[in-house]
Amino acid sequence: MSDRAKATLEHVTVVRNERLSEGVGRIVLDAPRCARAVRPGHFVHLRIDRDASELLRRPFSIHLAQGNTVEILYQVLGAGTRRLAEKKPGDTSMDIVGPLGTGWSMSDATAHALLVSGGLGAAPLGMLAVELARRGVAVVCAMGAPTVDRLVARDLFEKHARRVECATDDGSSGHHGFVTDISERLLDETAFDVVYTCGPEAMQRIVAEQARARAVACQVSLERLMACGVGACLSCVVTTRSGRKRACVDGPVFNAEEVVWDGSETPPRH
Amino acid sequence: MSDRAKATLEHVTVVRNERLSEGVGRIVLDAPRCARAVRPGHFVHLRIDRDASELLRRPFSIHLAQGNTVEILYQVLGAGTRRLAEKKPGDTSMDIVGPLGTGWSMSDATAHALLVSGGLGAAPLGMLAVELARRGVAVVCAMGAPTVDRLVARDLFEKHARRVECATDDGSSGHHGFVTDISERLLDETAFDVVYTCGPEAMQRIVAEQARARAVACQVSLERLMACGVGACLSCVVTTRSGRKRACVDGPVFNAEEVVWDGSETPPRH
Amino acid sequence: MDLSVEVAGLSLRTPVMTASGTFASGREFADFVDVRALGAIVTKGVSFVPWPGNDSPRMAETASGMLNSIGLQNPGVEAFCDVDLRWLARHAPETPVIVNVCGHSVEEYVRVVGRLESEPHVSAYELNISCPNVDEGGMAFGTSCSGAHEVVTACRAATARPLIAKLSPNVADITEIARSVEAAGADAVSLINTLLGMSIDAGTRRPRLARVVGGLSGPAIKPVALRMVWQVANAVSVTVIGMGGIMSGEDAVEFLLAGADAVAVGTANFVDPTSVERVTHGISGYCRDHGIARARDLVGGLIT
Amino acid sequence: MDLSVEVAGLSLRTPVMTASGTFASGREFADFVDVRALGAIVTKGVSFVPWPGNDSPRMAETASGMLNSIGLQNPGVEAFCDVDLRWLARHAPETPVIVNVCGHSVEEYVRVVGRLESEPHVSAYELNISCPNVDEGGMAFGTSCSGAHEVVTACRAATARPLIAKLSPNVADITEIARSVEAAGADAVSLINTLLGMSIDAGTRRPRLARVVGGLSGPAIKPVALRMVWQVANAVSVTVIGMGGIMSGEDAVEFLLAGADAVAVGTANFVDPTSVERVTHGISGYCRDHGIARARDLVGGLIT
Ligand SMILES: Cc1cc2nc3c(=O)[nH]c(=O)nc-3n(C[C@H](O)[C@H](O)[C@H](O)COP(=O)(O)OP(=O)(O)OC[C@H]3O[C@@H](n4cnc5c(N)ncnc54)[C@H](O)[C@@H]3O)c2cc1C
Ligand SMILES: Cc1cc2nc3c(=O)[nH]c(=O)nc-3n(C[C@H](O)[C@H](O)[C@H](O)COP(=O)(O)OP(=O)(O)OC[C@H]3O[C@@H](n4cnc5c(N)ncnc54)[C@H](O)[C@@H]3O)c2cc1C
Ligand SMILES: Cc1cc2nc3c(=O)[nH]c(=O)nc-3n(C[C@H](O)[C@H](O)[C@H](O)COP(=O)(O)O)c2cc1C
Ligand SMILES: Cc1cc2nc3c(=O)[nH]c(=O)nc-3n(C[C@H](O)[C@H](O)[C@H](O)COP(=O)(O)O)c2cc1C
Ligand code: FES
Ligand code: FES
Repeated sequence: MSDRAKATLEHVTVVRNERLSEGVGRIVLDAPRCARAVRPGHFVHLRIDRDASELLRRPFSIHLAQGNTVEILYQVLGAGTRRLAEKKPGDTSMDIVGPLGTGWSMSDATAHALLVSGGLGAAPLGMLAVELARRGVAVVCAMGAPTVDRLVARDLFEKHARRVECATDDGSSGHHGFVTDISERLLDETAFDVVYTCGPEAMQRIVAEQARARAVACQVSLERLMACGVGACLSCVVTTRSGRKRACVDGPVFNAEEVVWDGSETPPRH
Repeated sequence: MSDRAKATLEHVTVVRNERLSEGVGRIVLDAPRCARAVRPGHFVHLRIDRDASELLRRPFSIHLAQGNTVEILYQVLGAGTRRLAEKKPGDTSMDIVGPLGTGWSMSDATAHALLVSGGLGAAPLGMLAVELARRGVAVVCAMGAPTVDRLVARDLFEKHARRVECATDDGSSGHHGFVTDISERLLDETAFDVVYTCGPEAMQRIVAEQARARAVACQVSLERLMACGVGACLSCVVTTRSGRKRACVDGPVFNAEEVVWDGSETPPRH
Repeated sequence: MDLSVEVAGLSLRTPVMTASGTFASGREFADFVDVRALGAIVTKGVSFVPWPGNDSPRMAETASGMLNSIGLQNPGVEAFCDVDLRWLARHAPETPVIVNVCGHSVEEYVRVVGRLESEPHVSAYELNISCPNVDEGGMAFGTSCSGAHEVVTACRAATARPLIAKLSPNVADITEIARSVEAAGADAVSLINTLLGMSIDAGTRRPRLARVVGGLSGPAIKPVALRMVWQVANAVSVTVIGMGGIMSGEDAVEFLLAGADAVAVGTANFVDPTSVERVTHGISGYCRDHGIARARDLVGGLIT
Repeated sequence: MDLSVEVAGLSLRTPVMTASGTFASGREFADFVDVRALGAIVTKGVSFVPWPGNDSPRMAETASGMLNSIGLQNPGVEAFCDVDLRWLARHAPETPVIVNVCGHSVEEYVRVVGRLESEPHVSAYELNISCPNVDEGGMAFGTSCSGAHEVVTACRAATARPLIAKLSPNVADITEIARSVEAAGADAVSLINTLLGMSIDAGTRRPRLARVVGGLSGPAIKPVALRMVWQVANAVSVTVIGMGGIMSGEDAVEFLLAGADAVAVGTANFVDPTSVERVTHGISGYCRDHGIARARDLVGGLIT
């Protein structure tokens, strides 16, 4: 996977915070040091509120970095993300630790890449699509979401990918069904060099299996409960063929082949 | 002391919140039920933040009530008052329990009343001055504060009192010294029927002694740490000649004669 | 929605009771909640003679919690019968009243129970063998199996009414104490009382409580309380009443799932005087959302 | 400003150490703090052979705190020497290293100490007899006087280096345990380890931790930690290292006033990776504001 970056503790200013659809938002933060250092697949550990009874930071993927700003796509789930959605432009109450983690690995030999996202799994794939396109890789995206409004990164993918195909659970856009139906067809149609995927773990597991069956390399980005985010607490372990690894430093991106899908490690459902 | 009122839990909207001087502010809340029921000397138990690690409400005297609104004067001391100072007009995140407590007792026989305030002790005396003036009582105010900017209720007192005299610790306005110097002189000059006082406990104690020495009735308003504010928890006891009483329901206003000044019960100094 | 539960032989309308010492005897909250709608009212601690309680300050706020060192200030059992029981008989005639009983000695517990036996409006006794705020009695009984056993045995001989032993969390193994009070004839255990804690004002270099130490309550202790309720529910067969940091219906459901037959709401009453009703509605809402017909079906329903 | 303190015979530059298990061996925080400026580094728990730790989820957030059930996952003492000690010797050659030692049996503690005796870059051992997250060893030793005494006695025979016994708060009387490890030859006690707690997800009706129970840390437990430090400092004459919910310099000062000779910062490292430095500066600032020349003059300075 790609190199880790030097992380810093950085106070951030909210530049923009907007609702994209029911329960999903995009926040743009002024965070020059992070914006400079971040690479595709990295995340930040965000402190949303200093006085709250919720003590811990919240991990969020960097969706895009431009100039001095980084952009996060977030889904409102619990107390932390609820308060995040209320932040106003100009707010200076938050700080981040980042960029953190081991991101997506990009090989110079890659000519064709398939990106498969489920819901907010599109978040860590944003910078990746931009970077792959910049490198001249032919990018194809398969996106899934509950409904058309939740295909939140579609514009970005359409800008940078050769082709974008969508699936929605309710049929409101594209294929009426699972994104894994699309990825399976795409993998059969095209000889991809690599598959990158992020989304619900059950979905990633299916995509990994589709790639494995066709001997295509596959990278997954996994979510775990994280206390420290820097590799010290061992809260976030992922079972791999070479033992328990820390999602926050050894991941969140892993080679799919490495992961033992033991299913016990998913964060709380809401 | 005057009757207790029926208390309710009421969501409030911030109408205005302004800095009066370094570390002192005035907040006006839309709270129609409280505004209707409150009488001089009552207080409200204010919930400043639902998500904070500080769980408890904060007690504040009602300084004034007009129409649907109540007004609080506050000093920024700790986490709660710091956040109170940040509330913006339109904010609907707070709620109050109130009006609470036993307020100032007003007798129809009173013709001359002396009000002695120290610092923010002026807060619970505001409504009292208005009400006494309305009843035709001749009101004289002695105000003390560290410096001129902190004589925060001066305009109000000047409007309703026959006479207002000030003392400041730094001599920036009025007498350079203690307000108790003024109250002593005023008590010697005029035959008051009653003295009402609020401020630091050491000051109230001196005022009470000055009144006692001249056989003038005196009422004090005491601060205690309060958990429930409604008489259930027994956090807020005041030692009186008839045993331990609850500042939140039996007070905060007490007949000075009743109070045993044991000094052990003052809230934290800052 | 059927919220009724059975607690130590009493039928309660709802599983939500008040936690002793946080609700007085209900009168102070009558402006905010309908005391007739409560599962049960647990009164503040009552001793035989009046107790003055501790010096002030008696309260200190802590992160997501509070310390108190009230020290069981109460006017004694006679005044309690005259004032509190009379008010309850009039304003909440149908609501079970559980009297929290305290004493400096085994004999004092028995004398309080003895005096209350003739009062028709008492449904049960909760023996407070876990108050950390008194020098004699209280927690001293509740942190040893023999002490706990002794108090319960003596009170058992004095009454046929349901006896609830209120357990202290300041022990290495709470299931030992629970088993010993069960063996002594308790019909139920309630837990947890407060954790012994302390707060210091760095500015003045003094303890924030005049008594130096006090009892910690509120959301901060909920994880400890849930753990103990789960352990105790798996260790005894008598009724378990759970408490410690319950602020919402969801919190209460967690205690039921852990094995509590009923719950009590304490510190939350100070934060929101309508808490007992809010918690009760929250349990109903949870049951409705999860297709559960009877709240008691949640009891012990934790999937492990 | 003189921040230096003496801990179990070691001279520390500052009274601020890291709490075991929350700082790894320092490397993970090297981007954020100067590990050479710490009072001491206390490493994560080290066992003789590699331990896999518990299943996930291993962490749950609670009100002003968190639960963990990591279960002392570590690669064993050999790997620890190869990787962690080597890194520390190179990057923090002057900083005292205190190795947190764990074992399933008395023999395993002794074997870990034995293996480390030949490592020059180890300054002291902290015997973890208080981890609530393992089935054998850990807290089982630390909640009985005899168990605690046995582990300390055996390790005392194996080393002349300072021995620190890390105490469990899950006991009725922590001073008993402190006295028994003092009698067994411990040079210091450190406290508190985590309180045993539990968290339940009402939505799924499952425990939030795979192991069901875990250890509670963070500001929620500070009142309990302060109380125990105060009790223990008044009960023993060996060095006391205080911890539990320290987030700021003011928190640290409270522990010093209660009688701790030094403090450790744990959960705060997760919230703010610069915490150890921030706490250290906070202590300096406090001393400056209060005209105190040496931080150690604060120790036990509580006015009661
Ligand atoms: C590496 C990584 C990248 C992520 N990127 C994004 C992103 O780009 N956009 C986005 O919306 N979400 C992302 N998540 C998930 C996000 O961290 C959670 O949705 C968020 O922490 C929920 O916080 P809350 O307070 O709203 O929820 P609560 O459920 O109240 O949080 C309680 C605790 O559980 C943790 N938690 C809850 N859900 C998750 C989860 N799914 N993953 C990890 N921890 C969780 C919280 O951090 C907190 O410690 C990412 C998670 C990881 C590990
Ligand atoms: C009846 C009554 C009326 C009051 N009226 C006013 C008023 O009109 N204007 C005003 O500025 N202040 C008033 N106070 C004091 C006010 O309640 C405190 O300043 C406030 O609670 C401080 O909260 P904090 O979070 O900023 O301070 P912190 O020190 O962080 O609070 C910690 C805890 O101590 C309590 N506390 C701290 N100082 C006091 C105090 N002086 N009295 C009572 N509790 C305290 C807090 O409520 C909280 O529980 C009144 C107090 C009482 C009892
Ligand atoms: C101010 C206060 C007074 C209390 N008084 C008593 C008491 O008299 N008898 C008793 O058994 N428990 C008493 N308790 C303990 C509570 O009943 C309850 O067990 C504890 O607070 C935990 O619940 P909570 O976190 O919901 O408050 C008191 C608690 C508080 C906060
Ligand atoms: C994630 C985590 C891992 C821990 N691991 C250990 C350990 O290996 N050995 C140990 O003695 N204590 C361990 N502890 C306990 C801490 O060292 C400390 O005693 C406790 O967390 C209280 O301090 P705090 O509130 O500052 O975190 C751990 C605590 C946490 C949160
Ligand atoms: S979150 Fe602490 S090690 Fe990964
Ligand atoms: S604050 Fe609870 S009785 Fe007064």
